[in-house]
Amino acid sequence: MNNLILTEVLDTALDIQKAYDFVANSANGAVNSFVGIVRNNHEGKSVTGLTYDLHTTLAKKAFDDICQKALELWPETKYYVAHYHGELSVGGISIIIAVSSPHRAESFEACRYIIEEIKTKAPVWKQEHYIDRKSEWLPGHSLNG
Amino acid sequence: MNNLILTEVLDTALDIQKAYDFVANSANGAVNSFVGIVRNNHEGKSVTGLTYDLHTTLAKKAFDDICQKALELWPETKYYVAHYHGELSVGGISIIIAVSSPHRAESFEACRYIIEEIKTKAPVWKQEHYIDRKSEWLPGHSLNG
Amino acid sequence: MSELSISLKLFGSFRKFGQVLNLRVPTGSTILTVKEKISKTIDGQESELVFDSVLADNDAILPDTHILNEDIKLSILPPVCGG
Amino acid sequence: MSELSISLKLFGSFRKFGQVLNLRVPTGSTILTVKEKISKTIDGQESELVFDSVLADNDAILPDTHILNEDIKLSILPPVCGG
Repeated sequence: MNNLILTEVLDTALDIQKAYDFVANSANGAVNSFVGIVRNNHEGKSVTGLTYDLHTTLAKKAFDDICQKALELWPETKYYVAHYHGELSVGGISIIIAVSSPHRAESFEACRYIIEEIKTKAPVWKQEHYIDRKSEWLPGHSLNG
Repeated sequence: MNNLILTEVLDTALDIQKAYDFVANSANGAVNSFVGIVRNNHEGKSVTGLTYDLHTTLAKKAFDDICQKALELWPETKYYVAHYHGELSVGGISIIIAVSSPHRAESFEACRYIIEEIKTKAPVWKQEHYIDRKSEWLPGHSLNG
Repeated sequence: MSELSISLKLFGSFRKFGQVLNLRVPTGSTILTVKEKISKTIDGQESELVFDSVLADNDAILPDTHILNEDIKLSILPPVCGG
Repeated sequence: MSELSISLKLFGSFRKFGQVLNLRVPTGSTILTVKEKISKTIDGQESELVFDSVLADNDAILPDTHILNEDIKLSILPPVCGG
């Protein structure tokens, strides 16, 4: 959307170095990044993997809008967001967020803001697969209002 | 010091992927990382680079102690800290901190804790080099008491 | 009474009903009416989830009061849990 | 009065005085006395900085009240600014 924000929905492995390389900037002394990983357990159940379902167009639009809003809240920041689309085994990377800023405080604050906003506003759904071969779509936050 | 903490003082380029790979763990769903970069300006002056001076033994000991304390504050977390020793040009990476945790809140909190503690407690000094070829050691936090 | 066609793309836990649901509703129906129609079409299963979901075209979420006057492609977006 | 030797490694802004400073102080001197000796040795330059600094052996910071009874290698650690 501009050279301060890059968001992607990918069905190939997410790349931490790419995230860093996009946001790194000689005027910005700090990069904070968040990586989400498929855990081997959830609420006491043994998890073997997750399927990530996204409305690709609206999810990318949501990521862009969230980053744009963050850029207004924390000027001189730069953003990379990538979300995985498809199936992942335990240990797979579902999301990478990286934020650079002149000083460290904003990088932490803006990165936290992005993940919290994505969790409640982006059209993404998770189906958990369990060791007993059962699966379940996880409950979430309604986009109503 | 144990398999939950890896700290290093390096005079070779710091590696983000290495930081991630050390802390990634199938029980931990979140990794937060912080990267410090040499900025091209500081307090209105054009900066060309920085020299990082460390008391290698005591700095590594300080990093270990800080991570150990964080591990007590946020159980089930895992830590990587690398600090550069020597000269860096603008854009160079001076520090990488990565923290993994079961859930995202602790990863942000513990990573922020580590960088704040390092800034005030680890024997590390910075000499800034300016475009007019002058240099200056930056003021800091006394380790007194 | 004239009708319009809706091609409704399904996501998340609605995927158990297929990829797409084809519906017909009276011209001038609101999104809320479409949700009632969806609920009937899937036999009242997941009825609560239908009303906790939103409908969207490819640009934006459409409010429950939005009126439909022509054939349209929509998506039903259940409560989200990304990241 | 017997004396002991201190080999003092310099860091940060003390590096302008060299890598190491060799000092002699009376046996039984405290760290505070060593700081006074350092301050004199560098002609009162950076005197405030000397007292804002700490002295450490290779294991830990030594408090100002710590007493030295034998030759020792120390480091002077000025205020820090890592990261």
